[in-house]
Amino acid sequence: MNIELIANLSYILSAIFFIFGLKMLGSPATARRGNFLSSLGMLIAIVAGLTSQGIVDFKMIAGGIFIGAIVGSLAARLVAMTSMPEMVALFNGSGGAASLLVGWATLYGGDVSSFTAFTILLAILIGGVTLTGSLVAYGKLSETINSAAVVFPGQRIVNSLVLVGILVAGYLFCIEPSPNNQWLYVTLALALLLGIMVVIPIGGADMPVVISLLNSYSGIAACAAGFAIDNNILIVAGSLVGAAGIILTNIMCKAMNRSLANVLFSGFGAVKQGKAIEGEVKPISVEDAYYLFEAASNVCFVPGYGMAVAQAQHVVKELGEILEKNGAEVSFAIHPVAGRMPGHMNVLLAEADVPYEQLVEMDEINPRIENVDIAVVIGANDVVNPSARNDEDSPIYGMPIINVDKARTVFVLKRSMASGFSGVDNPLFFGENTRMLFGDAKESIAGVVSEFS
Amino acid sequence: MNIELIANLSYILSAIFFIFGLKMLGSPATARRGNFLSSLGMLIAIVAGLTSQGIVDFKMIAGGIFIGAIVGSLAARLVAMTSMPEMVALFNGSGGAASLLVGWATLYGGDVSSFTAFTILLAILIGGVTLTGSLVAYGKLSETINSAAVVFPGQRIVNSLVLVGILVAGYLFCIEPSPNNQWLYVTLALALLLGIMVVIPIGGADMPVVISLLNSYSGIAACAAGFAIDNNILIVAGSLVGAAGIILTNIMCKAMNRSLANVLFSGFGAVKQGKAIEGEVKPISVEDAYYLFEAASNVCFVPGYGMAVAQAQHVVKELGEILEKNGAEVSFAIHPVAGRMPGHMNVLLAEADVPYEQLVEMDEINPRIENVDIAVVIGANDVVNPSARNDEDSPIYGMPIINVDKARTVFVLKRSMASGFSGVDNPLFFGENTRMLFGDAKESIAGVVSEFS
Amino acid sequence: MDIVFLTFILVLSIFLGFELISKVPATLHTPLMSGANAISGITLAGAFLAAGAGDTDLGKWLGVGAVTFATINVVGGYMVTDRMLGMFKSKSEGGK
Amino acid sequence: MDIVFLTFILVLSIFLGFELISKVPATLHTPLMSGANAISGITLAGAFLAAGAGDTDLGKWLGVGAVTFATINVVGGYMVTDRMLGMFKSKSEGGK
Ligand SMILES: NC(=O)c1ccc[n+]([C@@H]2O[C@H](COP(=O)([O-])OP(=O)(O)OC[C@H]3O[C@@H](n4cnc5c(N)ncnc54)[C@H](OP(=O)(O)O)[C@@H]3O)[C@@H](O)[C@H]2O)c1
Ligand SMILES: NC(=O)c1ccc[n+]([C@@H]2O[C@H](COP(=O)([O-])OP(=O)(O)OC[C@H]3O[C@@H](n4cnc5c(N)ncnc54)[C@H](OP(=O)(O)O)[C@@H]3O)[C@@H](O)[C@H]2O)c1
Repeated sequence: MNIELIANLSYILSAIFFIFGLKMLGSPATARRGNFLSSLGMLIAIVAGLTSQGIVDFKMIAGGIFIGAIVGSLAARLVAMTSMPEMVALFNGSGGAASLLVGWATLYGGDVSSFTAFTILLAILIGGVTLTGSLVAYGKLSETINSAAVVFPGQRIVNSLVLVGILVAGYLFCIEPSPNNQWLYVTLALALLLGIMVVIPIGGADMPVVISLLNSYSGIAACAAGFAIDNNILIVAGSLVGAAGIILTNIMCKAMNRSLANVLFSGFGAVKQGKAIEGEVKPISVEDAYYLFEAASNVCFVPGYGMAVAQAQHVVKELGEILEKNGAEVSFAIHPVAGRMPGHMNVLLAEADVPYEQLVEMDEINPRIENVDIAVVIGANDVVNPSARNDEDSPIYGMPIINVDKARTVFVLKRSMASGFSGVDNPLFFGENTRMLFGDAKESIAGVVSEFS
Repeated sequence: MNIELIANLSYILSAIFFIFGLKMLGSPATARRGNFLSSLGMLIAIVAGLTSQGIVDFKMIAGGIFIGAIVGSLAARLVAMTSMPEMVALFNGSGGAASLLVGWATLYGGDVSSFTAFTILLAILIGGVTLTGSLVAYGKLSETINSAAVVFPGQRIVNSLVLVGILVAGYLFCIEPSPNNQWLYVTLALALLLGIMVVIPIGGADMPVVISLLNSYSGIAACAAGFAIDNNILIVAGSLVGAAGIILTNIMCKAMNRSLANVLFSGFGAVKQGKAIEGEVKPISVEDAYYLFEAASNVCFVPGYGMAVAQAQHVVKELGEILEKNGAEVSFAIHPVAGRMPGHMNVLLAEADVPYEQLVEMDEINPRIENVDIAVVIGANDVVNPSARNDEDSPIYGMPIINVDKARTVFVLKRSMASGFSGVDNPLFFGENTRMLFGDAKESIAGVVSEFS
Repeated sequence: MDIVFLTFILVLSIFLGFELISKVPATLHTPLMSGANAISGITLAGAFLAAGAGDTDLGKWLGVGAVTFATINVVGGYMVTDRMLGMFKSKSEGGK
Repeated sequence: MDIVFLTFILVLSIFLGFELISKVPATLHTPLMSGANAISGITLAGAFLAAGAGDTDLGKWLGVGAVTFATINVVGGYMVTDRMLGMFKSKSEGGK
């Protein structure tokens, strides 16, 4: 009992650490220490958890931790910054697997009340959906499976059937909860299936929404578990995670001016043809681009998913420095949903050592975009698509964008005339003041850089 | 037990209401509803409290509530906005009295563990100090007693003796807690004494610091009580109050660039003579003032405690409107510690229907003070005293001020050359571009207004 | 165990308090002060127990006294805060 | 009673969570995402009970599986977050 008390007090400590950790995430200067604090909090909680009574054999646990630590750290080390979204998806998935297994295993911890059974069920359900959902998300982000939205007739019906099935099976399980109750396995299987079914109809670029949503669910699952084994820290940590997930989801939806429902159910990005726009495309050679850069006194880079694909962040940074030496004012305008993750571009540019003072947000740059001599659009497309502003019946109408088309000159670096994630054609490419610099972003920029030297 | 559960759940509800209430205090637009919500929360908590088991006779309680409600509402109705600080002091005092009595009475609720005894003691101590302390504060603010800091030789020693006495008596009480233990009364008496002793050496204008400090203490006392009778809502509400008090105290100290210790122990404002400054004083007549106002295109009012004394807020508003009609840009610059309470001036101007968009804070106005044609200092003194900026060895050196002396012209409205609360002479009055408009602020302004019509 | 829960609640609400209060603008500091002061009247909830449970007469009377003072603090505090906040008007409503 | 306390804690930490997270700037949203994700690995604390208390072998193995996956989530999540945050440099440090 006394050790029990100590464990609980250390839970309080770890809660404090989590809170401070999140607080310090409020500024890039303190964020890293914040993350460290929060990991300390986790450590404390884990140790406290280990001391909790009734643990018979530590060997196996140690084994589990060992393997997990190895795998986790290797993954974290080796992943390329550009494929961060996939990585997060995978981690999220393993989190789901964990909560599923915890729920399941708890059943073997002796017989359970039906409230506990319910929370267990919740853990299993959310866990299962998170697991398969995250895996599909991973597949789409890493493009190992078709990243387009997969929609087929009667999808709704199938999903509803699965849902009903889960409810029924879940109920039948709750009334007599035991590991031998066959309905448990039905529920489990259906949960896994549901995870797949709900994510495949969602387009690749919307995966971040899915992930953070699933993440907030796993937070909720943790809370549920906390109630089941009445454990404070699970509740606190769980609700912190839940809040984070929900807020991020909202931010993304707002930034795309789409409702969560639209993101989840509309099969957005499935139809890949938008209506064609007349007007002529003006390509530009690297050399001509160089001359214009030479003359420019105010350059603004607008990175997008393409920069991640091309891994162009380093050369971009290099070009930025050259231009600054050349007396130009250089800034990087970041759209909230540029790339495949909120803040994706910030991370990439940070990797390339771009000081975060140079990064400006959409609302900052738009008012003074007229003073920009050259807006360099690096593999961004939807987030700079003027039809979101002008064209009432464009699917992305109303999505706030960076108004590069209002800059004096616009360079668009991309490999083709292909449309972006949303599949909507982009009038920007046909604009008066637009020059298309075709080719892989990295090579194009590198070309300009070499011109300078 | 079941009713117990309901009570507890409604405590949760009331906690939510308190939280939302404070959240909505974040903007003037929602603040009023916020306050209403928080009062609802209080109502819920009270009702829930009434249902708690073991209450034998409701008649007396009803009586108490009735009387309290009458007194409270009358006081709240009748008080003049200008004497708000005194009012808050009184309410704070009665809060202290309440927690003192609660602690005391709890002793009669059957025998108590010594942890409980400790929390009881805490409640009694903090309650007692708050009670007498607030009364003294009231006296000083309403100037029914000498508002100057009262310092006498050996003060420190006396106070320390009292403190030691409290510790000893308190200990002797805790070891055998019972209403018949005489040490209780010793502790009580000493607590009341301490309240007086710690506040008299503090100058009248520093009372807000004292009040909000005492207030945060009463919050802490509530927490203690919460632990004693393990009651959640006491803890939640208590810590919210505690936080509020501490934050406000900090803000005030920062705004005066003085440490809390300095405020509490230095007897600041006791020595009322500052070193004289040479230079000539240029008085100005109401009529001449009028001509200058007539011509001014950018006027900034800087109110201070004097405006409260003169109750000049309404005429000031009137003048402001006239000037606006006259085509001048009018703003009101509010120093964080102008007056006798944080936000004191805001309340007064709000009473006079000045829209809060017109109020600017110190940091906003200072950068553009050079463009102000006339800075009208209405009964402010310390908060516009340039020696806080220039004169290293002035007692208020380092206190951020509103740099009216940098405005094109400064009108200072006051009745004499007397110094402000801090007792420091004010070089502003001798400034090149300063004109002294002597007399009661209200009359002076009224004079100017009548000139206009 | 209770003590653990209570401490947990204490810690959480302290953090929450700081987050919330630090967002209140200077304009509203006087109302904040009186509002917080009113909340501190929550001791009322405790006072009842005292007033009701008191076995001896003195205990009762002390309790009643507590109730009275606490009520003054609560009612007065909230009403005065409401009065102050009622006066804050934005330009739009300023007219009336 | 426990349920009451737990609910209280839940409510408070939900509010706290929203206050804290809504202060995180857009720049840090990816780290926030992975960081929060790592925190959700707290289920680990629960997993132990499962892994340890399991009477049957299957129960044990499930528990161990849970521990393993949770650890991946925690360790991986924190490390990757740290790696990302390590790259955020202000102008001053920018040079190195
Ligand atoms: N960030 C988030 O959190 C988030 C969340 C949900 C949804 N989304 C969605 O994701 C999209 C993000 O927009 P975005 O403008 O950043 O990206 P985008 O609209 O997907 O467009 C990316 C562009 O980069 C180009 N590209 C690809 N590889 C390239 C390379 N190697 N070199 C040069 N260009 C390359 C592609 O054109 P080519 O193929 O012709 O080269 C493509 O047009 C938005 O639709 C947004 O709604 C983002
Ligand atoms: N607000 C807070 O929360 C707070 C907290 C702690 C300390 N304080 C202290 O309080 C002081 C506030 O500074 P302050 O500049 O607002 O006030 P002040 O420095 O106290 O000066 C008030 C001035 O108003 C004049 N006055 C008084 N009655 C008047 C009337 N009827 N008509 C015209 N003028 C009149 C007085 O001069 P005459 O007598 O010549 O008329 C006096 O010089 C500061 O020292 C500050 O540190 C404030």
